[in-house]
Amino acid sequence: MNQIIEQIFYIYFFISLSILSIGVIVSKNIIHSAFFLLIFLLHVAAVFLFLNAEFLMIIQIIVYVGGVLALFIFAIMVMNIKEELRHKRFVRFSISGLIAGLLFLGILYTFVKDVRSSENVLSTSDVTLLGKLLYSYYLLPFEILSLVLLVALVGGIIIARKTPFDKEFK
Amino acid sequence: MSLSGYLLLSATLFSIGLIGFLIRRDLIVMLMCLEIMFNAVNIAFASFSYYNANLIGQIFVLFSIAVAASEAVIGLAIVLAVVRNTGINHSDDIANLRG
Amino acid sequence: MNIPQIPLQFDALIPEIVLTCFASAVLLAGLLKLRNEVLIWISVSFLVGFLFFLPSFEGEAFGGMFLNDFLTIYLKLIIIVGTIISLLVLNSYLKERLILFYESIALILFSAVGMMLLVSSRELISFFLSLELMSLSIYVLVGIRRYDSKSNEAAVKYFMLGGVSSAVMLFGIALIYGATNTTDFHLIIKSVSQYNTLISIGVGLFMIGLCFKLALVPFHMWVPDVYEGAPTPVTAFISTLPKVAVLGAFGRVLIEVFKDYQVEWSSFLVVLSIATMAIGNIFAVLQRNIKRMLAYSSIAHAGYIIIGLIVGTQQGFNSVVVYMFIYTLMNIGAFALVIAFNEEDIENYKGLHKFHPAFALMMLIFMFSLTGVPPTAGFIVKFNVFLQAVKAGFTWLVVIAVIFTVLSAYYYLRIVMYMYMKEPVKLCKMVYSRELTIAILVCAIGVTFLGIFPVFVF
Amino acid sequence: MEKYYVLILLFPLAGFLFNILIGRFVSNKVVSWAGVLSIFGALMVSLFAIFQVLSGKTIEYNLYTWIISDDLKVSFGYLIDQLTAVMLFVVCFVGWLIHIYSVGYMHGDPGYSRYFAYLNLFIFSMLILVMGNNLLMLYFGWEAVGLCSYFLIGFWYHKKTAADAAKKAFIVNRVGDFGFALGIFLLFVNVYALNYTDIFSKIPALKGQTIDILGFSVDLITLIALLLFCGAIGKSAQIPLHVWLPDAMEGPTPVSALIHAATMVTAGVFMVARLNPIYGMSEIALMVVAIIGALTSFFAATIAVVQRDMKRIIAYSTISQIGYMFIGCGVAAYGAGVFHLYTHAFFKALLFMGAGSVMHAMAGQLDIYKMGGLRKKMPITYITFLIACLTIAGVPGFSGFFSKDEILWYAFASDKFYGKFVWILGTITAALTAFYTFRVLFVAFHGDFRGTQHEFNHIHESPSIMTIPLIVLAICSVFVGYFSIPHFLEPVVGKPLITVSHEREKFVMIMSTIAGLTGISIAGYVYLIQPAISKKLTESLSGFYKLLWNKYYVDELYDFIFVKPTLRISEKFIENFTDLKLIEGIVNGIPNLIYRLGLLIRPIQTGQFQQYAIFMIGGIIVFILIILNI
Amino acid sequence: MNEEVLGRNFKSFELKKHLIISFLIIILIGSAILMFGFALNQLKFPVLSTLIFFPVISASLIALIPRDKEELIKFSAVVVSIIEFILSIPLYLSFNKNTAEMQFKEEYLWIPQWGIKYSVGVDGISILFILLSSLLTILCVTVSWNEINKKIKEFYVALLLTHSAMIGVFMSLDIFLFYIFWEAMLIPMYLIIGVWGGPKRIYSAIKFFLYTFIGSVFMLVGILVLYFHTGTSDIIALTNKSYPYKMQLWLFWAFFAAFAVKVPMWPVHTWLPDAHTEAPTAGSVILAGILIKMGAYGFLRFNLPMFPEATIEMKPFMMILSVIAIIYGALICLIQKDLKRLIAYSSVSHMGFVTLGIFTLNQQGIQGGILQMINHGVVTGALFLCVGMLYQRTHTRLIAHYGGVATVMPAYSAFFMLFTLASIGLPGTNGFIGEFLILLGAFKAWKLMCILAATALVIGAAYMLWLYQRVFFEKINSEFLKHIHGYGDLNTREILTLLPLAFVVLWVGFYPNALLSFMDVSVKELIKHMTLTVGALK
Repeated sequence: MNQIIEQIFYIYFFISLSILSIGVIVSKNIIHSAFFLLIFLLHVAAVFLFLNAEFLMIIQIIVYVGGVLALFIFAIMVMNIKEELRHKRFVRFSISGLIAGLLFLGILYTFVKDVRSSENVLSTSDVTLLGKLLYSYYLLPFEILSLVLLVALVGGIIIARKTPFDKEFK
Repeated sequence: MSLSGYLLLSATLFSIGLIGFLIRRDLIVMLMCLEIMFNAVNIAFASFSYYNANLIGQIFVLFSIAVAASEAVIGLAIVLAVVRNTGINHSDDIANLRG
Repeated sequence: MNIPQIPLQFDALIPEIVLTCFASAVLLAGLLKLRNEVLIWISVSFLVGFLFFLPSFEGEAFGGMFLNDFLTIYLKLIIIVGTIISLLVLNSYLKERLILFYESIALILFSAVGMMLLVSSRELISFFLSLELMSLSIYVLVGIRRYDSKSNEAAVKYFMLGGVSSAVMLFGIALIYGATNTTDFHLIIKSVSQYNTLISIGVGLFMIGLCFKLALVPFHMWVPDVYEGAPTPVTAFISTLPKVAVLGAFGRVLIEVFKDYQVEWSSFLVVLSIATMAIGNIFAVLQRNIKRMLAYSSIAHAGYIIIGLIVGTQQGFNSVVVYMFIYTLMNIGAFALVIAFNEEDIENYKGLHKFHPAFALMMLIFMFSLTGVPPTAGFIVKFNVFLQAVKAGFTWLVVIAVIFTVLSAYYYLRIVMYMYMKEPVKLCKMVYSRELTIAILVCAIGVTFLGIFPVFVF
Repeated sequence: MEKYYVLILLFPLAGFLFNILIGRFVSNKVVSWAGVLSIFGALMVSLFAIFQVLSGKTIEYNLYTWIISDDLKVSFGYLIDQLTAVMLFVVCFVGWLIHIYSVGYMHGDPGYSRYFAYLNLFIFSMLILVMGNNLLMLYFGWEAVGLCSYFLIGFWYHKKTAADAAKKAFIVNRVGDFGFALGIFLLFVNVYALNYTDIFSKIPALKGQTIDILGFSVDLITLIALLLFCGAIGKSAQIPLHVWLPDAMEGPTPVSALIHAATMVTAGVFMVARLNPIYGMSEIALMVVAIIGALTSFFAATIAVVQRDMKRIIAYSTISQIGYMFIGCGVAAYGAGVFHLYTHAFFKALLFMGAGSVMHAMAGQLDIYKMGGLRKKMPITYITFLIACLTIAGVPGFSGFFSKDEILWYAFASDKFYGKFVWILGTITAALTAFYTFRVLFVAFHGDFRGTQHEFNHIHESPSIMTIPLIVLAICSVFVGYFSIPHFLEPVVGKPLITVSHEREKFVMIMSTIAGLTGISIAGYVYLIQPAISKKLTESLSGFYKLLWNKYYVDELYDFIFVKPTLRISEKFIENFTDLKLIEGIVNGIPNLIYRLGLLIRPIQTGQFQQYAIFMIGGIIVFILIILNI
Repeated sequence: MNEEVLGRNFKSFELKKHLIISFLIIILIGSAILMFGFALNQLKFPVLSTLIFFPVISASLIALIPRDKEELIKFSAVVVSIIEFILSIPLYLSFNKNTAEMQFKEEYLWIPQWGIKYSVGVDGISILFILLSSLLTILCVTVSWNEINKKIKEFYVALLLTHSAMIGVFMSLDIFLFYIFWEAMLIPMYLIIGVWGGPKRIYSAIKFFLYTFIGSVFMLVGILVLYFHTGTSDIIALTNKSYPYKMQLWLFWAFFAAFAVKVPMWPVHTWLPDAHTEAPTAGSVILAGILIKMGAYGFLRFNLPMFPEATIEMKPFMMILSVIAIIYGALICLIQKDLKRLIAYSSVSHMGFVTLGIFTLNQQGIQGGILQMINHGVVTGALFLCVGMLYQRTHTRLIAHYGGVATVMPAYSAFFMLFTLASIGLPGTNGFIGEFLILLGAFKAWKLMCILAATALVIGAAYMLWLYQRVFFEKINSEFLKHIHGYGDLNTREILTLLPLAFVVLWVGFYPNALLSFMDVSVKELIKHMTLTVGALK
């Protein structure tokens, strides 16, 4: 019974995620693709839920939807890109790109399809364990991550900010 | 539902993101495709951690989310600079350096 | 699932910590308006001091998640030396085109931190993160002249392709993790002993990061564009140190962790190395812009270097590391001279010897060293790598390599020929500066001295 | 005592060094004294040596070891025996006279000191040639005299003809020496010695050995002998390498007298005589020597009959006379050959110097048909010239008669099957010789002058410094014949064996005398009594005449066979095709190819980074395919 | 006109005082140093290292002289080179001819990680080249006196560095060191050709560099294999080891690639005419005198002793190549229109003789080969010097522009004649001894090859004498007279430059044992070693 529901949901997610991601790619208007992305991210969060990773779901929603996506939309607004009518969405050589991607998929498929796993699946996850692990064993990566974020911050500011003497270099 | 199913899902999404990255002209959409790819990888991590009963995967997902976010920041900043500077926001218009 | 209790000893990590603090301090130093030279000299002198107390921190940290042994220390020394020279190179350039100098210094330092962490991290997560730390700061550095369309273009290209490569690499890591259930190399070593397709594919995708950063064909195509577009000191920086770090880290992982899969990756790398030598050299012959030329030459050098990795032995890896050291000196020196001459078009190098004999001589030294002609150090390290290859029975590969070396001689000599044998077309206005001169001298003297007394390289 | 004979070499060498180094800065008088005295010194010392030899002992002395390498050990030493003694006398004495003569002849020439330097150097090298005690020294002298003749033929180098002649002489000689050197090698690798005495002691062991060349097995000694004889052919201007000698007349006349008549050109004969133990052991070699000698003497004589240039006529007669000497050697009568060499040295030098004095008088005019009636103007020259003609014509009583008769007799009497044949040819040649020499005499000295009056007034007798040597030589050429060289040489060259009884010698003598006298009388009839006949003859036999006049077209033939093709091949095939097109094409083609290739694949580097990404993905796919080894 | 020509000659003979004085001073210093050198030689003083590094150091000192003090630079270069030569004389005098051992050996550990030593030494085969090199360097310096008039300082520095590298090649007893010197020599030579050369200098320089470089990288691979296989890089040790036959073949070809290009042997000779023609006089002299000897020397030092079987296997092939080179070079000389080019091709032919001699593998052949190397170095070097002096006066190299030079410059033409004769191997000159020995050895080894090679005696005479006739004889070419105007015959400096070589030509011609005795034992040892090794392998 449980199996069947899982099956159904799995199929749903598969189809919907694919459609959504494709929507991100094909939609004419950038805002539209941003919204497709939003829904896509939410679905991914839901998939996490199915994989007994509630914490990840939360993070996914907070960071991506709350952070990244907002960033995207801001960026789009800042650039206020005027969408001329019937502008080309794809590059000239899109066919070759498509083929390359499909080949890649095919390759992945060839070995992904028969991956076996051990029987004992992850029981309900507890966040405290995650936290403990994060702050004891994975302390070093955590610190490095802080540096990564710092660099991202600084870099983002450096490159994106408008300085008074930008003009004279134009 | 089996591990291979979820891996298949992630592979599919990854490839779709890749295709999008390869064929779409708008820089911002390309960044979005990058995000899609990262998410695909996250799904793979999560599914591994689920089916192998091992939390490290989830931790990795945390980190990769953060990295993806910071990548997005830098990427957007660069794209912003480009658009500010040259008014170009299409990938195939950026081809002055070649040969 | 229980958590392994690990002692939180991190004294092996102190150098990184110190450097991080210093980088942040530099970032803050932007508030008090120091002159570039002051800042540069402060950081340089700090780093020089740093050089001396770095070697004393051998050992492990975080239960072997972070390892600091002789090899990593050697790599870190290379990185620090490179950083010092690139900082010296940076200065004059900053003076020239008023860009935000303290951020760039800070970013260079941050990426140096990333490299140091990268070479000594023994665990996939920190590995990935430090790689990202390095790359992100370099993306920013490349695009730092944001009012310059070339710089923008370079940044976009580098960032986008880098993003794809890191995504792919992350996928590979995921596969490895999935197959081994751990991210700790020590545990991975235990569990990779029996063959597993997942792991081999994982290793493959994981190596893409290496191939991309090292610019092996066909992952090389961003290199000429980015090197040309980026500010020249940054080019000098990114053409050398990231390669050092990446090679150090990945090479070690491949040789120590995935040694059971050597058949796969080395056979792949053989193909790549031949393709790289071919493409790099052939394209370099065609270039008119010296930065592009050097870019292709660095691609070709990656081809030679990889041979040492293909061998798959410890000595092979050591020879690679040594090669990287000399390569760093040569390349930074060459780019520094490009800054000094303030010229990118090779045509304008004609007759430079007339006006700047000393600099021309330096250029000559670097060019012959890049070609690998004795008595320069470029020859010694090439000899070393080839020797390892011959030992492992890759003589045919060495033969191919030396043939391409001859081809490379053609375009390196062209520069010498222009400088010494042609009549000048235009008098290029030099960018003189104390720091720049010092940097060039250090590189030149290093290259020649180590060529004559190779003892000190090993 | 023996070591002092090195002075024979040192005197001329000193003279050479003095004249070449300092000669330019001192007056001509000093130069000529240095030149003449040095030769005189050599002559004196060599007379001592000759007396030693006459007392029956041979002198051999090694100065120092020249080359040592493994089994090759050559020493720089000299050997003076009867043969050498004869040559010494000829070289030094005639050389000395010619030096004296030159003082007058070359008077006022800008290259005066250079001339004497070369002349001394020549004497030096000629002495090395004759005195050396091993083959390598012989070769040394051999090449050195060739060099000197090169210098002296090209003495007036600003004349293209002279320069050409000099070059031609040297190169043709080199062709001969090519064979000579190979002969030396072949000899050495079989006997492992180059010293005469060792060679002669080891030679008999080689008898009957054969060597295999391209499948044919050839008798070893014959091959050695023939290869060595190649050198003789070149040096002594025998067919087919005789072409250089006539041109060599471009040089000053005393040079022609000394080098191209008396000494150098006869070196071949000397060599054959010196190596007689080798030749003596190979019938075929001897036959070749004799036949070549006979043919040369005959054809050269025929050519000489029609030439108009005085010196050329004498040159051809030289060739033909040397042919005689080779006939002598060819029938194993080396003594006779050397005897003729000896006499020939005197009368031929005399002829040349007479011609020289005529030139001196007529401002370099050489065409005999532009002369005539000179005997009134220059009596001494005329007398001496006449004596020389009589001698060469073999008129009994003169030295030429003895030597020529000796050769013809041994040819006639030898056991060789070709003996008779060469005897017939020789006798005919004797007639021809008499004819053309007296043709010269009659045309040039009798009759009346054919040139302008002004020229005629200009004619005068040469100064005494030139005439005295003429007289001396004339006297010599009459009397030297009475000293029997063959008998003197017997210890060295042995005694030729005779199959016919001595009574027949009279017959041979008479035949040759008749031949000579007929020649003279025909010449007299044609050129004195009825000069018109010669015209008629030339018209009636114009074809034959042309053939002779053009020396059987040998020069043209060589030019056509050897010179032109070589040049064409080197230019068309070797340089333009092989060097420039083929090799250079490959050398420059490879970089070119690489460059083209680069240009071809360059377009993949379009600036569009999505394509770069596509390539990356392609790389990944390939890699995974490699791993999954699909 | 002869009178005034003579008069001009007298003028040209008036001696330059300061030149003579400085020369005398140098001689004095030299003799002092000579004594000193003897003393040191007794005290086991590192002569060879001094010989190598003295020019390097002094070159770096010269580099410090300010650019405008040209006379000073030139004089110091002369002094340095002469002192170098004098330093090399004790080598010659206190060399022990009775042993094939390496003498004056020095050995220091250089790269301990690889067990590579800095070890130098000379034996009978190599010592002569060192002397020759230091002699020719002096002449190169003096002949460049007026010829080089731009970047003077760099020129002399490059010249001295080339000299050091070259003698280093001949001295080094460590294969790695050998390669270092071998390649290091390319850099200054490349500059000498490319910077101070003639009109086509750049093409020639690059061609020279790449040609030789591609040869030597194959040798590098060979060295790597050798080193890996034996674990040592000491040449003596390598010589005493024996290698499997197949490996011998491969290594033979690897080394052949480098040496054949340097020599140059037939199909890979085309760099030589260009390089020789375009290089400045000093460059041509160095090239012809020493540089191309390095190839033949390499054959003697590596291919013969180390790969005897392969060598014996390849002997016929090598002899055929050599003979092709001999005849090919000679024939192509017949139709050259450019003086220097002709001499360059003639050295292809002469080096053909050298390789022929070496690969006869018998005493006479090899000794002749070595001697012929020296001779060719002296003679062709001298010829290039002569051509350089002429070119300096007329600035044309085309034979057609000359004629009647002998009338105008008698002393010059006398020298030229002497060297011409030496180059066509006339007895009494050194050329004869070398060619005679080589041909004798070849005759022992393979008669046909000897016969073919001997034809070059004729062709050689033909082209050299024809050249001489066209340049020196016949009418004075108006073209030439126009150029020559103002210059006379050789001046004292030039005569002093040519005199030593002329002396060597005659000295060796009349007393070759002076040199033959040096190599005698070593060559015997070499042949014995080869036969023994082959026997052992059989």
